[in-house]
Amino acid sequence: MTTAPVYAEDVPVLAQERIAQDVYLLTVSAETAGAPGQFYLLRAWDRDPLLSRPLSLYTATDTTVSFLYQVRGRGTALLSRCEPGDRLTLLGPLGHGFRLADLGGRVAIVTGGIGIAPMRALAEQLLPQHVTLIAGFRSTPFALQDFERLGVHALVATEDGCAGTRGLCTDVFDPEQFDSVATCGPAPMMARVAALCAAAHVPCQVSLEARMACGVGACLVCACATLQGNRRVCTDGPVFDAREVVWHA
Amino acid sequence: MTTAPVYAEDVPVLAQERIAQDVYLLTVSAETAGAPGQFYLLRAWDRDPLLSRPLSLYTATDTTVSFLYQVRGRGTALLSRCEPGDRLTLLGPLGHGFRLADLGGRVAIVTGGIGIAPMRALAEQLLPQHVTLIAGFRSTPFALQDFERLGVHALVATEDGCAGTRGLCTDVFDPEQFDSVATCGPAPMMARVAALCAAAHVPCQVSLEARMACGVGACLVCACATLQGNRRVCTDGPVFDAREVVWHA
Amino acid sequence: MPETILCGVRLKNPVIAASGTFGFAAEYAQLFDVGRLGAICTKGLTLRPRQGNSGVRVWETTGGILNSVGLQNPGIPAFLEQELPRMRTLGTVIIANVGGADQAEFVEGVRLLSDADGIDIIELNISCPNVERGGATFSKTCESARAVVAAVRPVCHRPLMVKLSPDAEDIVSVARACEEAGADALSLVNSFRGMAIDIRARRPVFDNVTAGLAGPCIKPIALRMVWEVAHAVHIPVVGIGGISTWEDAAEFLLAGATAIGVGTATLVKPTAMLDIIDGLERFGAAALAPL
Amino acid sequence: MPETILCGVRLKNPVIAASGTFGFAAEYAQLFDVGRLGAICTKGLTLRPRQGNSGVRVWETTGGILNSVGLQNPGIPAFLEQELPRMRTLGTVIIANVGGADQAEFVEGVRLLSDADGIDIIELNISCPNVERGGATFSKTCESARAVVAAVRPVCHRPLMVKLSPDAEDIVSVARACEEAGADALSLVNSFRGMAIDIRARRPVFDNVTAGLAGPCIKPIALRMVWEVAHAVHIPVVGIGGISTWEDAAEFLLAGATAIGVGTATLVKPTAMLDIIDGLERFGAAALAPL
Ligand SMILES: Cc1cc2nc3c(=O)[nH]c(=O)nc-3n(C[C@H](O)[C@H](O)[C@H](O)COP(=O)(O)OP(=O)(O)OC[C@H]3O[C@@H](n4cnc5c(N)ncnc54)[C@H](O)[C@@H]3O)c2cc1C
Ligand SMILES: Cc1cc2nc3c(=O)[nH]c(=O)nc-3n(C[C@H](O)[C@H](O)[C@H](O)COP(=O)(O)OP(=O)(O)OC[C@H]3O[C@@H](n4cnc5c(N)ncnc54)[C@H](O)[C@@H]3O)c2cc1C
Ligand SMILES: Cc1cc2nc3c(=O)[nH]c(=O)nc-3n(C[C@H](O)[C@H](O)[C@H](O)COP(=O)(O)O)c2cc1C
Ligand SMILES: Cc1cc2nc3c(=O)[nH]c(=O)nc-3n(C[C@H](O)[C@H](O)[C@H](O)COP(=O)(O)O)c2cc1C
Ligand code: FES
Ligand code: FES
Repeated sequence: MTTAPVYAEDVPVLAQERIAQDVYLLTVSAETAGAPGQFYLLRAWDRDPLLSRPLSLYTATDTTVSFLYQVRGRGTALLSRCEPGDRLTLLGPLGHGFRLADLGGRVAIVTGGIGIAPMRALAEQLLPQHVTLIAGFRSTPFALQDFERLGVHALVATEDGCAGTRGLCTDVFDPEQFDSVATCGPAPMMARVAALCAAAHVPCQVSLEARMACGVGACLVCACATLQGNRRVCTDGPVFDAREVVWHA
Repeated sequence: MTTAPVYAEDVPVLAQERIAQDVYLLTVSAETAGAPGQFYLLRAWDRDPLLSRPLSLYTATDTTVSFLYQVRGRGTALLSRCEPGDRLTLLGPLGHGFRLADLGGRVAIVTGGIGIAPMRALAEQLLPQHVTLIAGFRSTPFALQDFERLGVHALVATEDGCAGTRGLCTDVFDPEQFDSVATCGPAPMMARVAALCAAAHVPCQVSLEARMACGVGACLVCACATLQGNRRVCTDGPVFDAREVVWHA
Repeated sequence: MPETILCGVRLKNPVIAASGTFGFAAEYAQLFDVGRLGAICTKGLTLRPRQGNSGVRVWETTGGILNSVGLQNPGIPAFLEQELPRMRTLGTVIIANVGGADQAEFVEGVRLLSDADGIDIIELNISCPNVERGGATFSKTCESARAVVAAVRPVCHRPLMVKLSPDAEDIVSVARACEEAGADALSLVNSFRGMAIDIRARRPVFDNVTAGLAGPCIKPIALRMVWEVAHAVHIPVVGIGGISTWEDAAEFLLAGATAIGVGTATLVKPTAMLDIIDGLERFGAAALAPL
Repeated sequence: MPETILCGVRLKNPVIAASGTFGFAAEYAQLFDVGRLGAICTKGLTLRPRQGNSGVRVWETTGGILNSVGLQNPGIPAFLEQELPRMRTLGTVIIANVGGADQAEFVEGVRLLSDADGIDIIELNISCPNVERGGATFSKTCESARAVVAAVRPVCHRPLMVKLSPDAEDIVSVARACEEAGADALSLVNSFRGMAIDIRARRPVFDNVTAGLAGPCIKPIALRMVWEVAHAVHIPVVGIGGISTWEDAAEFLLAGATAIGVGTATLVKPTAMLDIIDGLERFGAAALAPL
């Protein structure tokens, strides 16, 4: 399911909450929502940096859209300074999200770090008792309550062992236990999840990242290599069938 | 008199007051002050626009410096959005201000529009009963009370006639009545004041404007033509003896 | 704003969506009425489909972006079949941008496009900085530019616009050479060859090492080149390079451009061209006359 | 950070104040300890004093500035008498930047500077975009660059660094020609010829029509040129163009520059070079080795 994108300036910020070290939950006033796995291009500045920044739909209501994001550089730092009443520019929802029809049976959602962001909206659309969130974090986990509130069971791995199992999410993920998988996180982690799923013959959907400019499929700067050649992460994805993706070393 | 300049980031804004349509009074926490006619380079933004903006010292206390400015473009618009608690970057005080020793007898301060900005600090250093402010405005005057409070007599001209005499400040300025003159305003107005003073053999100091980059005399982009060749507005000025300046048509 | 005539073709205004930043128009058609544009230029087309470059394809710089797309496109036959019919319905002028690895590919590509119905102008992209063979090397010297323009001219029955590289040895001479070889119009500039290095990974950001710089950062240089070329040739010039606002567009028109192209600004703000059209309209035709 | 050796001269670090943005150092000496810099390059000097250009001299662009100073300077004799003695006390390497309207003026200028005590390196500015005669025209072709470098070489008893224009027809060939003609080092880039138009006044902003573009906006192109030149010659290269942060500086060093020059960034932030020195120091010499 996809919704036609809208370009809107002056979108009011309703809330900005710091939910962990460098991780924020931003809520804006917008009725555009979108499907799980879709994303928006956001800008909270005038001319510098030049490009807007892609963030996945985290949750939405009829009148609001929320984003969960981590501060990584200038763009996300500027976003994190927005306060209620400030205005943002938004383009979205964009791209093709998760194919819900292919997420049947026992579903594993495997995430690394902020890769958890596109999964909240997805979990909401699935039967909670059939979903397991397998979430890896470098250190203190975040956003787990939002999943637990839905009734989703969560398995946690942390690199420093401060919560859950010490290690990576792929250490606690056993594809044999699931009928379908959705994953998002750092590229090497997704490649590993894809490989585990392929070996176990479990269908897997991956939400890829690429640097973007237009976000609508016009400029071709967000290519990812697939078995059908280079495809656009922004419009052919960001969610792809893991078997289609050509993973780089 | 000049004070050595200081470069300071994170200078706290103490107050920002809109005192007329597009005219603001900004007060920052700084102990650098300076002499009448000196100026600072200010920036309230990170990278864009690239250059800082020059503003004259309006008033100062031991711990504060105030600027009176008009919003003209992006830079001054960004400045005007600063609120108490925000931080600015300041370089100053810069340049050579008014030569007080040459402002004797009955002094006329002749200004056009925001050209009144460098004059408050000057008026303070002169004997109020000997000073006449002759201030022209396009429409509603501003900042006059700050001079009246000092006991300075003010003659006002407005182009739309909404206050004082209808016309230009040069229409109400009679150099014969004065022993020395200081002026600041749009270039054609200053040229006219300079010509009137020259004809009347009254010494006149002009505070010139030029687009600036470094503000300290290193880059030579702020040249003005003088009888001694091109000079730097930022360091040889901004205040010059009017007879030295080569006025352009 | 009066209509603009670009080598015999009427444009409803002088604002053109620049090649490579507007896909085949469908993408932006969902966001605004692209029929309001003066013209739309296709993504660079080559005879055979191209996958484009590997690795990072975009990198932000101060006031610009480096891109390394590398002429990814479905090939001219697929374009004619799958994209052109829909583009024809948009109600504006269509410019086909054509690239090639060598002269033969340029000639074959132009022949196919020229014979197709519904293409108004052919833009010969001899200035792509992101391909190993062909591309900007054709636009580097007068000799190579003259040769390729002369070669495609006989097979091109549409107005032929030649797109120049700012990395030419002497862009004014190259412009004159293209005019002499039969170009009906010139467009400039394509992106500048630039570079970025990932200092932590200790390697160039782009697999190709260099990439094309575009966006507001290049405007002052592009404007200077348009001014010089417009004063040196007798054919119309389309000014491109960093145009983001109507004031930018006005500068290029005053510099002597007949029309202007907008690339990166659309990526930053999808409706930037509509703002430019409205702004130029308000400023008025008389104020936009060349200096 | 280890010392940098630039054509035999020891620099305490690779950060050089670029010509024309640092006056004769006195201006900034009141703001920070300029002795911490690797070297200081003087404003462009000519044999005779020059008043520089009339009209507007600076114009802001996105990520950069256009300047049209036009080599305003007191002339070499006045420099030697009034500025050099004080510069010698700053405790860092002094580079004299010399311009000229013709070959004879270059030769005379270099002779005077070379004979003077206390100048460590002479930078031959054959790339100023803001003067009518001489200037960047010397740097445009191999022939003209070779001729002027060959002419000054015999009278120059100091290390001779030649500053190249990014507007050269082919900067790599010009670099090679300078090397062959006897240059000890190359510095690049000077500013790009750019332009701005005042659309309301309906005239070019600058009396000279064109002006020199510098600042962060030019960095990707300058870096590409430094990379290409550093790989093509055997003499050291000083990388200049838009360097504002230590990361920018690191990119140029990794691209093969022996040292780097900082111009516009100092105008934006007087202490930018100190931040760059500190950042490079932290990043470490090993990490700064050329790719
Ligand atoms: C479809 C999509 C959805 C995304 N959803 C989210 C989300 O919901 N929450 C979230 O926190 N982040 C999300 N991201 C990543 C987010 O867009 C980047 O973190 C952000 O653009 C970084 O911008 P910056 O200016 O802060 O950092 P920059 O200064 O631009 O870069 C900082 C770091 O981020 C990396 N980076 C920059 N741009 C991207 C990019 N487009 N993709 C991957 N890495 C990048 C750089 O390599 C660098 O290491 C998403 C990315 C995509 C493509
Ligand atoms: C020494 C000095 C002292 C000054 N003191 C004051 C002051 O106390 N209060 C005040 O309001 N203004 C003062 N100015 C003028 C002020 O610096 C400009 O209005 C400001 O830089 C405009 O910046 P902007 O980004 O808002 O406008 P821009 O977008 O840069 O330009 C808007 C308009 O301002 C003009 N302008 C831009 N820069 C300058 C400049 N440096 N000098 C003259 N005109 C310029 C442009 O031509 C344009 O018309 C002073 C200028 C100088 C040189
Ligand atoms: C992502 C991207 C892709 C481009 N692809 C092409 C292309 O295929 N053919 C072409 O002639 N120019 C191409 N260009 C160049 C633009 O058409 C334009 O000449 C250049 O970007 C300068 O304009 P701008 O500063 O407005 O972007 C491309 C530019 C960008 C940014
Ligand atoms: C205001 C100004 C004046 C300059 N004057 C000179 C000069 O006299 N001689 C010279 O070789 N380069 C001169 N330059 C060029 C700089 O030294 C430098 O090469 C150029 O600005 C690019 O570096 P940047 O982007 O760090 O500024 C000048 C640059 C500016 C901005
Ligand atoms: S970001 Fe432009 S095509 Fe994907
Ligand atoms: S602004 Fe640099 S010398 Fe005046």
